[in-house]
Amino acid sequence: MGSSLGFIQDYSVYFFFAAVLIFFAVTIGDQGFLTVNNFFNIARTTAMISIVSFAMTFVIASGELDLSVGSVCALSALTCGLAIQGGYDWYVAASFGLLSGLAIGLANGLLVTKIGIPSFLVTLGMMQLIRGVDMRVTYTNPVAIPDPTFNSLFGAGKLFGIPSLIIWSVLLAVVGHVVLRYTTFGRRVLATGGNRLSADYSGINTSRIKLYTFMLSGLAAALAGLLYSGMMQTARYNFGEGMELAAIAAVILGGTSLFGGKASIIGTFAGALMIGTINNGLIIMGLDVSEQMMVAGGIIILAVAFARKPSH
Amino acid sequence: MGSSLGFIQDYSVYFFFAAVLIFFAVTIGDQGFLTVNNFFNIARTTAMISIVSFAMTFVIASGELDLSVGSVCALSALTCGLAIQGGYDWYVAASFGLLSGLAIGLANGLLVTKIGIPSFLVTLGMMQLIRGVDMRVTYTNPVAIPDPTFNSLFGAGKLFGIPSLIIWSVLLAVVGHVVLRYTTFGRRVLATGGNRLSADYSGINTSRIKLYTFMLSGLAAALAGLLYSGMMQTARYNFGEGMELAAIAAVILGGTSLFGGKASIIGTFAGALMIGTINNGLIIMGLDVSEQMMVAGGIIILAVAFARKPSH
Amino acid sequence: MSDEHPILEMRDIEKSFGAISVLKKVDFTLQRGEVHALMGGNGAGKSTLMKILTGVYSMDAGTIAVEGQPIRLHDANDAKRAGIAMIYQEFSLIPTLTVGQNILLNHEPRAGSLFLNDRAANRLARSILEDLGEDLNPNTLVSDLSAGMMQMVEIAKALSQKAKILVMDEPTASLSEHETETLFKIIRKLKAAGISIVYISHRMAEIFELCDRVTVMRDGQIRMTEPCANLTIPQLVETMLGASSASEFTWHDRHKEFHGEPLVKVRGLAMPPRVVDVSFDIHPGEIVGLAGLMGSGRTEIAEAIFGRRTPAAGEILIDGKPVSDQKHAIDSGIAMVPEDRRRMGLVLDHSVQSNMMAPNLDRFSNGIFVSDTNASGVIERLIGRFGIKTSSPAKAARLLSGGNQQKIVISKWLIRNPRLLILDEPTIGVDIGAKGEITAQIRELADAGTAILLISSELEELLAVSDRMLILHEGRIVQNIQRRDITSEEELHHAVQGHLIAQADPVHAA
Amino acid sequence: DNTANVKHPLWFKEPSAYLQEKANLDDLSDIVVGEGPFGEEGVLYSDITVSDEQLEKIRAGNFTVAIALGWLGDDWAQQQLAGMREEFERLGIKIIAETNANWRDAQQISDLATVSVLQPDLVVSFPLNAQTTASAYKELADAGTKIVFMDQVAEGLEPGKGYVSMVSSDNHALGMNIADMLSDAIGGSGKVAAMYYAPDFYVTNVRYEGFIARMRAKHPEVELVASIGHNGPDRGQEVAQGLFARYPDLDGLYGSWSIPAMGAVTAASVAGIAPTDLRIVNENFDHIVAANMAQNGYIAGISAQNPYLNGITEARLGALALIGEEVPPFVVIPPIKVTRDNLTESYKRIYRQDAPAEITNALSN
Ligand SMILES: Nc1ncnc2c1ncn2[C@@H]1O[C@H](COP(=O)(O)OP(=O)(O)OP(=O)(O)O)[C@@H](O)[C@H]1O
Ligand SMILES: Nc1ncnc2c1ncn2[C@@H]1O[C@H](COP(=O)(O)OP(=O)(O)OP(=O)(O)O)[C@@H](O)[C@H]1O
Ligand SMILES: [Mg+2]
Ligand SMILES: [Mg+2]
Repeated sequence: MGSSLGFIQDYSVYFFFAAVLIFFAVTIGDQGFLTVNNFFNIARTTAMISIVSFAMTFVIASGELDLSVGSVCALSALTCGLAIQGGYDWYVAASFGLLSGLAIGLANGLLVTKIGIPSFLVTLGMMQLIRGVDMRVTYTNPVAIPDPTFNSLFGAGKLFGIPSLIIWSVLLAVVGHVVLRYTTFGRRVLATGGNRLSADYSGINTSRIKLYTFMLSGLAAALAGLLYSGMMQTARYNFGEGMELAAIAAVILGGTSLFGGKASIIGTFAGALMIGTINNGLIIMGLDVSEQMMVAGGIIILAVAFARKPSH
Repeated sequence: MGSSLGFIQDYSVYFFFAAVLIFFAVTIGDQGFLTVNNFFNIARTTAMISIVSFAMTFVIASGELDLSVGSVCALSALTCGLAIQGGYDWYVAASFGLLSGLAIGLANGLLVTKIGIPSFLVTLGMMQLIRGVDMRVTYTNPVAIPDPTFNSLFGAGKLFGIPSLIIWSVLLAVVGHVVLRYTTFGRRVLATGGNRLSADYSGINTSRIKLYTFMLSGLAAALAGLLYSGMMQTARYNFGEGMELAAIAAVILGGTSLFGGKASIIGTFAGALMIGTINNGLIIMGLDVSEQMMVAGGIIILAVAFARKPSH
Repeated sequence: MSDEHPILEMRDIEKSFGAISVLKKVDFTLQRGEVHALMGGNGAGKSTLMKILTGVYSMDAGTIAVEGQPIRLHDANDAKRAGIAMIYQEFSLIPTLTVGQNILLNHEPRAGSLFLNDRAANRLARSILEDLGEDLNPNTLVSDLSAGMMQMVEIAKALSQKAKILVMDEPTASLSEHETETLFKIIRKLKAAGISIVYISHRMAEIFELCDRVTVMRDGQIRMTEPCANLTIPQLVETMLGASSASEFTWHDRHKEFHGEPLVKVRGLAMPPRVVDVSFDIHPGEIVGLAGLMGSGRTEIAEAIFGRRTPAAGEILIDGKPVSDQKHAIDSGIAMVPEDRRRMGLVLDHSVQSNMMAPNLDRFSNGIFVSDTNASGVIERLIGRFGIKTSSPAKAARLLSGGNQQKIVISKWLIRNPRLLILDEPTIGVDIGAKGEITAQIRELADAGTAILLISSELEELLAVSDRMLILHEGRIVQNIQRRDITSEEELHHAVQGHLIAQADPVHAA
Repeated sequence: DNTANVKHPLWFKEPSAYLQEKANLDDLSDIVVGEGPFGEEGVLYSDITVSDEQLEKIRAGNFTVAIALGWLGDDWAQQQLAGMREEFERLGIKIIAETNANWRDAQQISDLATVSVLQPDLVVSFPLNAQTTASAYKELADAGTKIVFMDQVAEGLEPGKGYVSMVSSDNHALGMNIADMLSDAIGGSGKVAAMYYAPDFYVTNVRYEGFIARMRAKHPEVELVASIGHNGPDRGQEVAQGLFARYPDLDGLYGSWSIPAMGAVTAASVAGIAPTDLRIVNENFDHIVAANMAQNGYIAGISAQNPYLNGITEARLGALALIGEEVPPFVVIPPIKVTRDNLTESYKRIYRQDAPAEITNALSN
């Protein structure tokens, strides 16, 4: 592969994202697509999936998968919602929610690293188990969250005119990028996923690293749950259904290898935003659901057709 | 790891399946669990997932994934249903259905091998694209299949007192097992998934092999679609939703490595039947839905806790 | 700390994997500032002993003391703290990271306690590589490197740890003479600085050139520890293998002339930047050696003939027809033993038997069904013939020693009876006994009419086997010379650097 | 035609003459608009009662029942289940299994097969799809199990023979009420859009058809400018965002179920549209839309079902059939038009308890 082509391929998600934006700008720019508000919309609705996929990037980079993010999302939302209804202050309640996610992440991580169960199965089992718990604790009823501070901070609020959901996702993208690229932890994650045995030989505690990535993923899913409930002012047991595949798709679209060792948070962010933009644009174009699905599916394939031949 | 322990771990899915059966036999044996009819039920309802996961075993063994099986399932069912309604004989219609699956498998395979798109994304995109097509062609309306021969052969019929769905799945398990274990194709699939570069140097056309596994997967998904429509005497656009994760779970439960190179069809069959048995047993026990989910999730985790530490 | 204690003492070390005992009451002592050779046939237990020292394996029994202080080694970090570093035979590199990131992995220069300083890391990496005589960009991905380059990076990685005890497990296996010399200079410098070195190698000459003492292992036991000065090569070989078989490894003229139509014609082959303009012929039954520096493009030429690379210009003809792709090459009877056994030669998680069957499935089947019984006869014969040390053909390739893995890769190709066999560094890590066996095999094949293209960085090996030599320099074949016209290894060594060998009777370039 | 300029759902069929005729009536409040699957007249739920004598007989039967739901997780399923559980308890019928197919008809077939192993006397079930699940129900019926259907009937089964009865809200009327409330909310004229559940799903199809019929018949000044599908309640917000981006001057929206309607509420508030400029009407009564309505939010009307009554009625019909009583094949629970004015009393009717403080406080502001 020539190196100039290599450049385009490495950055393919950005080029393609740009192409998608330009296409919609030309075709439906005058139908409301090209407004600040609409871009805010796109960024807001993809905030949760973005945040979950940042952490998923770490999990995948370390050579594992986390399918439990969707039900953890709901668990955290419900924990927080019930705590607020139970009279706790919103920040205490939010901490409970985050802790619940951290705990599930810890459990996933321990099962994967100590007992050695493949993460696909651990987290698939956990996905069901936690969804069962989500249903049980609320008898599938929605839990209203009557706390305006919480709802503004995690949901519909704004800061300096920018929706708080966007602030959350941009902030975490930056943090995630810095951690992955510029810290020892990030480097160890990549080494672990690149070749676990070699990383072990180099004195990296790869089990510990994997454990941390699962905890990170649990935490991010929990935060996404809080954002969902803040945005909808309600927590529901079915939050985050199907989120796992969408998040993994964003990660891989962004150029992270499903086999570990190679990752980009900014790429993931672009991947998530691109999916969000496509969904938004197709709705504005007035396509019906079946047409949306056909086109969106086709675009995903096209988008990565530009990408490099995988080394595996 | 000692080799005696290794033995148990390699066959863990069978031990665990046995444990599950014994548990249900003791607790709910007298409530209808221990009847031939109930076992027929379990095998019948898991037939489609089993068949899809046999082919998925090949795909995973070759180092790839196929997420499009669910929508291909519906596509084949609809193609066949529309053809029967259009006046074609059932076997012609069924061939159309199978061909549609084969075609999608071919497309998946070409995109993965020729253009080099990661299979996760190709088949995720395809899953959406085809589901859109499924919705579109029938306006989401069900398509009745008024052909008794077809419905008996692919659905509710029996042969020598054994439901035809069970015959299909057992037959294909045997064929799959023989192909994987005893043919050059099976060996090449395993070599490809074990180390693609080394297989390439060994003169194995790994692209061709991958292409074939995707075609196999398309074909199996199409057959599963025919079986669904035979069983329901109707075809519908939403057949096979969520099937991809269930099939992958069965494959991995059965001891196949998600990283390729190591696989067992009989293990996959046991995995699929075990999931089916758990679902069946928990309903008979009278657990409510949330409890069913919790227990089933927990059992999956437990089941593989016995399994070996993965080398990756 | 006093100087009376040796820097390292390993006592009564025992280790078994499952039921198989690999180390039996091994004692090993390393003196301060010495270069200590650790020798033994493939599977003798050398790597296992040293991996215990770096915490990769835990021992079943025994004690380890560094400078008289007993230490416990649970993981690689304990070893690092004790000042022990190792160049691993099977590499400890992360393919998805860059050269610089790999060299300083897990001891990166920091900015603050959390942040990495990649710029400092690259500077450090570059300076270590420069010491090694390599002008390699630290930002290159390791997965893009050739085996030889990876070896240099592995060496740089161990050197970067500034250890007191440095273990080198076959560091020169994929290096050519030039790199080897640079490495030796560095080893001497380290030695002068008081660093103690364990040096594992199958190359006899190196041992005598470099080492102060030698310890020989056989079947998991120590057979001898002696100063090098007291030993001769035959003595050493006999202690290692139990019998002298080094005689096979000397050249003898096969007295064959190759005229007539060549099997392979390479014309004006160009693959920039390394290969500029290469032309040569290979005749049936001829053994042609290809010599060149590391990175001179030998592998690229080999892969072009095998149909895996498309040349930018020029053509490769087999039976007068251009090679279109790998399938065509294989169908025309070309086989290739690639240079990196772990990446290109083996499915590490598969059994010895299934690895050996992989390129021969057509032979061991009726087209559809595979016959394992047919295969196991042939395979067991080869296992015996090459002395492949494995408890059974069902053992995973991953669990075999490095040299034994390499023997699998070679023997699996021999089953095919090719018309042209390309061997790219075929004897990396193979012990001297097996090397002789492989040499004999190559000659036997050639006698039966197979053409051989041998690439090796070990000039001794090239000289021992070839009928004719091609010398590659700066992208061109600068010399095409009969083996019998080369009088010394020294001469060849210079030729590879671009100084032509004076020829009595020059062969006309084809 | 005020609905001519939109792309209707894929499954959309023009309203039948019968339906259009009902849509032309001025007052729908005391009639049953919908007809049964075989064209039967609907019987009001209040006509189904169990006498003391019948109760004795039912209790003596030691009957068992399995409930096979299509999904869980909203107030509708919850209230139905509550109604059934309470009434079955009172009737002395034991619930031996509950299943949730989670919207997947293949799962439902598997659930029904498993349920059949338990040989319940009665099955109450929501068939996710009339055609696909038909054979599974037929097998149950052939084995002698009585079946009460919720909302729709599996194909090929006949009342009295294959199944006992079908209990449903009056979904045609429900859709017509939406049109009326939407029109009222925007003052009788303006631009509105409809958001519908895109897949073919009997009850929502019927509501949409009722809505369209009524729009044409009674609200010519209200123009339907867009009709757009969502393929899952949680996507409501995203769809609504797109809709508002393209039609910033909408006056009203038919928001389908409560979850997508609330998604639209969020989308509207973020887009900076004032609640007074956009009125949303939806078809599920739950706490969240009720609270929004009470707070003078976007929700202007709710065309509500009373699913608890569906549950009670289903239990009664099943029980009566088990002791051999003759029962009507199609029983209907009329919808309730909920607006801010009747919110507390509607709440009490539907949930059988007083509205929570959150709602009453907001109402008094
Ligand atoms: N993890 C393992 N499990 C089982 N057997 C092992 C394992 N590692 C090494 N062995 C066996 O131990 C023996 C010694 O291997 P070792 O790698 O120490 O040999 P070596 O002396 O380094 O040989 P070489 O010169 O070929 O590198 C071999 O027979 C090998 O098969
Ligand atoms: N100095 C280098 N820097 C980066 N990549 C290199 C370098 N040398 C070799 N490679 C890579 O290794 C592959 C094989 O190279 P080449 O054919 O030049 O090897 P060679 O002459 O056999 O030498 P070696 O002994 O290093 O294998 C090439 O594709 C190239 O990408
Ligand atoms: Mg070794
Ligand atoms: Mg080379």
